[in-house]
Amino acid sequence: MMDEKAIIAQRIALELQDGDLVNLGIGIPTIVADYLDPAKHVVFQSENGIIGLGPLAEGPSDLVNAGGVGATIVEGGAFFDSAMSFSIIRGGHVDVTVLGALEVDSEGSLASWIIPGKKVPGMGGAMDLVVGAKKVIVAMTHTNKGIPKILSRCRLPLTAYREVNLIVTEMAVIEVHPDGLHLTEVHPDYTVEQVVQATEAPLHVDRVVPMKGVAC
Amino acid sequence: MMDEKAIIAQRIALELQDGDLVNLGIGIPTIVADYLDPAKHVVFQSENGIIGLGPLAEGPSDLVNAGGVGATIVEGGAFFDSAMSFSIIRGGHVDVTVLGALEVDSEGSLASWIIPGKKVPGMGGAMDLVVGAKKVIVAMTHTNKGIPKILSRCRLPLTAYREVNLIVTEMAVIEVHPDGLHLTEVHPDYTVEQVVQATEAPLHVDRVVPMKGVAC
Amino acid sequence: MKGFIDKSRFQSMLHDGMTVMIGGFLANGSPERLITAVLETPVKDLTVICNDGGFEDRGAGRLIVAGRVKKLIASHIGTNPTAGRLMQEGKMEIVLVPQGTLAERIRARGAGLGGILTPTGMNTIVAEGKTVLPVNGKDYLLEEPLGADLALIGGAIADRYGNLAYRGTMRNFNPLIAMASSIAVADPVETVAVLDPERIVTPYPLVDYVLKEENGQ
Amino acid sequence: MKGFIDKSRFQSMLHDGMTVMIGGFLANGSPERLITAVLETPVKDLTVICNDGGFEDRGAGRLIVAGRVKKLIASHIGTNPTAGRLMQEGKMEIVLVPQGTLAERIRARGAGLGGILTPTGMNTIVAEGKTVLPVNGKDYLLEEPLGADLALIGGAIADRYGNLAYRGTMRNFNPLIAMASSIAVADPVETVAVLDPERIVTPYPLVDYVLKEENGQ
Repeated sequence: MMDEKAIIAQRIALELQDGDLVNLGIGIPTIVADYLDPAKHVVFQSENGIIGLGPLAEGPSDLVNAGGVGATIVEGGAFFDSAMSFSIIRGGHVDVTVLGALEVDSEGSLASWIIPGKKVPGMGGAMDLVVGAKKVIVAMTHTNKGIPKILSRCRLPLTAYREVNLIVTEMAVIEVHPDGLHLTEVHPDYTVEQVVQATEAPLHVDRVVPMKGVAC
Repeated sequence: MMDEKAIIAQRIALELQDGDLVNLGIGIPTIVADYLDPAKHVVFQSENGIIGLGPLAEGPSDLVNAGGVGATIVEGGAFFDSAMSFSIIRGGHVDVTVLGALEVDSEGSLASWIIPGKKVPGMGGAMDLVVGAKKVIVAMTHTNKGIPKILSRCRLPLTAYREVNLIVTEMAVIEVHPDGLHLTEVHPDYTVEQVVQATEAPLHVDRVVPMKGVAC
Repeated sequence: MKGFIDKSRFQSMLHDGMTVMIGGFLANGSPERLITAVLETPVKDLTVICNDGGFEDRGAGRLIVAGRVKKLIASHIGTNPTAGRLMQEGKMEIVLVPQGTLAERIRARGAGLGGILTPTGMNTIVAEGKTVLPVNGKDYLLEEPLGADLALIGGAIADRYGNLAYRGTMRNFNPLIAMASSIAVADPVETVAVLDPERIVTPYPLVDYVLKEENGQ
Repeated sequence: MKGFIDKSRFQSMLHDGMTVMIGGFLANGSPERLITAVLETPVKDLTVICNDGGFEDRGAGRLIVAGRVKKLIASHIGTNPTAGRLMQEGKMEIVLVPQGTLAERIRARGAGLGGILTPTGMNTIVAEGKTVLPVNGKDYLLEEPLGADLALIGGAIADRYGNLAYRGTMRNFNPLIAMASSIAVADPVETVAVLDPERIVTPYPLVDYVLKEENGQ
């Protein structure tokens, strides 16, 4: 059986379209690239200054990904500075950004960068990415050890207000619409009822299908 | 005898210091480069995207100066886009800009880009250059066929308010100070009285010397 | 990059009244083949955003002379006497923008900014009707972003992915307009196999179409 | 460019309480030799502006661990646990800025702008205390320029004029800080005779000093 991260990454890979310019965040989002249909020509942007980010590199490198890990550039790729990188991001030139979150809510707001008094890693490029990318996909486990992370309203300080389009967890795929969250796919290991139980936010459940791309 | 343009250009060339980054406008300012002491290492910036502008080139060219005329780049020079070019200009990285004007006034304001209802060439890069450069030198004939161009207050729409540091004409060198204009040098062909007569703005004349660099 | 296209495909993107950004500085780095292609169609009432009015026979100036431009946004029109005449006769609207402000306004659109604060134009007629904001005791003009339906990019060296570098001073406004328009079309002066990643100025995901070389049409 | 200098000349430019911008992204493209040179002096109470807190043994993080930083302005400190601890203990002030906003604020200073309007951070605690301006019906945050006394530039390929290009992803914030500081010092990873004019990112009039190669000291 696939682990949670693999389920999430594999499902998100289906969302990426031929020709898309995509920014993948640290953690689960990074492994989305591993599940991509090789027939699709997807280009990866990395906020530290690359279009055409390739596979990880072994050993020390002058070229790192946004996690600081040695990486490569594919043919046709380009390097640029951070102002250009965020012009590309903020200017709406990135088709899809995939990133993790601590909380997401009914309105499509998300929290991901600070737990006041406890952990303050900082927002890095996440605030710009979610505001700028055409499509924002949150990749995260459905709950934090049983405690729901998909809420009616985020409790932690926001990364951005009303910017998330899709939430993909190991249990489900949830679309964000103006009228709230729509549960559209459920992983075969779970029932709709289990997903609703694990979700604090109300879910529209009128058109649920099994999670796409999952080998049963 | 030197013509008016040559007198002005030759005198301004003395103002440029070793290591200066300099932008020369169209017209008289362009020929300042011809009078530069070869021992001085002055670097020319051109707002169409060069640092290290060299002499004019013969025949068609992929490289032009800000007047659209074929030019060259010197060793060590660089090309960049218009946003970078004006970042350099507006950001205070240009040491000296030399440009023409229709009018300059007692406060150091200048007018150079529009004669309403008559001629409207546009400001091009002049407004940014005079606001951004550390030192602004106006190069122009002292009068327009006898009509003063150095005024108490500009009458034409301004290019910038209080940005000019030095005015060099075929008759004189005039410094702009908070208390007004100071006549500091007079060309040997003219008297202080003639300069005062040809100038509408009041001039402080307490420390006038012959124009520097002029062979008598 | 959606693909290399021929002239007729480009012409199908044109429509009356659209806003077009055109690269080049006094016709250096202008997309001459694309301008010719526009002139072969009957398209009119264009709003053109360009550094300058070009010349009557080169650059964006050709569209002005042909009467296709309803409104011109530029920093300078002194090299195109027809532009001045059309303005005086009320046949073409001209908005003059300081060159550095024009560059930043176009960049702002491409970068997703709501505007920039510049000292340029303060206390001049350029400031009329605009918001003035003090920052750290100095006044600045708020200048808003400027975008277009279509960008016509010249002066480029294109590779087969559609990446663009530029040659000499032909870079000027070309990389800026590429990012500020709904559709960006490049008219390269040269094509190569693959550009050095360190040399690319406009990465190919920011380019929509590249006009084929003459012999490729 | 005023010249190629040795370490001691660089150290003479340092003083307590100064504001220092440091290039690099998670220590990729960080000016490690300059950071070591700072650590060899007793300079303290620095305000450091950097993309991130680096690592405890690499990049700007070394200055943090050594207790030299009074205030850190960065987008992320998650890779340097000491930074978080010093903040919790009240020993170091940290101002977190979204990465794209940080880049634009530094660029704004270098470009002589009074600020930029960005949608990033709207309706978050980043917006607290800041001016919100509507442009064309959308709200933006006014973000002010950010400058420094000194810029420490890494990741550069320098030529003998002092022109800088950068290698791979080591470009990041380096070209931005070069323009936003009173004094810009480069710590190149490589030196060449003369760089291609099309490849230069930071032209030499924007660079004040270049640290000599080890064998040149």
